[in-house]
Amino acid sequence: MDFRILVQEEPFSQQAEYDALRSNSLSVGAVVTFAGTVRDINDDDTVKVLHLEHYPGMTEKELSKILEEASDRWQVLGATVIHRVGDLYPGDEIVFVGIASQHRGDAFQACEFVMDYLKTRATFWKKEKTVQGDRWLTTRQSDVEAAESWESDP
Amino acid sequence: MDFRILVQEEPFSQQAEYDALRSNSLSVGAVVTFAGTVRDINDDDTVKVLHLEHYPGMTEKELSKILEEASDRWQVLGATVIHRVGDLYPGDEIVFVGIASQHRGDAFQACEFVMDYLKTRATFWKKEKTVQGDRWLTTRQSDVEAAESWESDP
Amino acid sequence: MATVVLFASIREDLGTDEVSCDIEAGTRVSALIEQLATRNGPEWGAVLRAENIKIAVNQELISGDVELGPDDEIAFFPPVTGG
Amino acid sequence: MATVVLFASIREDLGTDEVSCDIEAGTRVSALIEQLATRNGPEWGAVLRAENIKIAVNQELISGDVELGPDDEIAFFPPVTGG
Repeated sequence: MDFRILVQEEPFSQQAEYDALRSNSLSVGAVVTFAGTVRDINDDDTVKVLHLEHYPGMTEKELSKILEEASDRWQVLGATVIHRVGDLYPGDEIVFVGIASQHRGDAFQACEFVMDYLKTRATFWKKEKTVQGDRWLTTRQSDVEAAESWESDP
Repeated sequence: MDFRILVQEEPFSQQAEYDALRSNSLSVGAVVTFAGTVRDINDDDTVKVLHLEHYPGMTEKELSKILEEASDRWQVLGATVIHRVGDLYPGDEIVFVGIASQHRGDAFQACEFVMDYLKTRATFWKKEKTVQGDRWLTTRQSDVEAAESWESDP
Repeated sequence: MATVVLFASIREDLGTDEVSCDIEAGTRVSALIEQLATRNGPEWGAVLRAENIKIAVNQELISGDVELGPDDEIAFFPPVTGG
Repeated sequence: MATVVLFASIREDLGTDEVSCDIEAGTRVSALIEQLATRNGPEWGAVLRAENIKIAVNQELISGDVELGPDDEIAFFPPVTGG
């Protein structure tokens, strides 16, 4: 199994990441990717810039733990997480998660699990600069619930 | 909302399809893609070629119904299904499903739903040419169960 | 004229992908199969009456022994295996 | 020397991203916060004792008033909001 974890300012290439996941082995039957982008509206305020910072070192460790847990739970042939930091603008990509597996069920579940855990466990912080002013975002209750929903799963 | 449905012999471009989904609107916050590829091993036989045929006209109608149902159930800003036909080889891509939404939960659910319904409802047939001989594949019980699992959902 | 279209293993078993059929309005699917078996040979009856066969009329999946129109497109095919 | 690192709103509230701290082995987190408040001002106590604050020691999230080592890296940060 191949884990690829990157925290970077640069955009990522969907095609390159997808190709890398697909070429893990000829046993790959399914590749699921998630990409999160900056929306122009958040909680009714118009977003101008989203500033992302993280805890270098700890972030990569947390992401690695999340991928380990995903591959303990599901059949995972390859997993990639790329998270951007710095100043991002509406339409920009923030995060990429890709999972390659033999079967689609495993790929879908593992990919959603990684995103839900990343949201509540990985050490990233967002500051939103809107026309109404700047504010640090806080964890959403819906994200906490999404992450908790995996605890009761077998 | 933008539906894109293609049945074709040619490969697809992950990047082009992803970019198109992402650019549906600045309200897109999540893009989930699924790609299915030909595995080299299926039920313990070594696959040489997978021949795919379909029912032109009916296939597109069924795919369109599936996307309609997905967008009735979830918030969908853009949806793409590309299914290849003809002779495919291990490692080749068979199918692409992409969903753009405001929120990741909707994108994940809708994408998995479309794949599960496609497997049991869209008029495609696969003939596997293996070193052990040729055989038409039949619907997998696990695929039937995956599709049925959505019926009980709210 | 109604058109009967065949796919995948059904097409291979019967050696053709399409036949035309002169049927009256109100002919049922069972009668169409009877007519095809009489005209083309008993293997048509056996193949088209197989338990897991799917039937579509004018590209809509049907179940039961529905009535057909004289210009309908009737498709017979095995369970689908896309994706 | 132990290192105290601060992130996001905590960093902005306290106006620095990192301070060094001379602590003895076995010093508890509560005592470290006390020491920082005494040295740097009472706002350090208020900010670092806020209800929703997260603490990591050597890049592992902790809960409770654990004992620290003299060369530990202690991080204080608000709830995470990645993705």
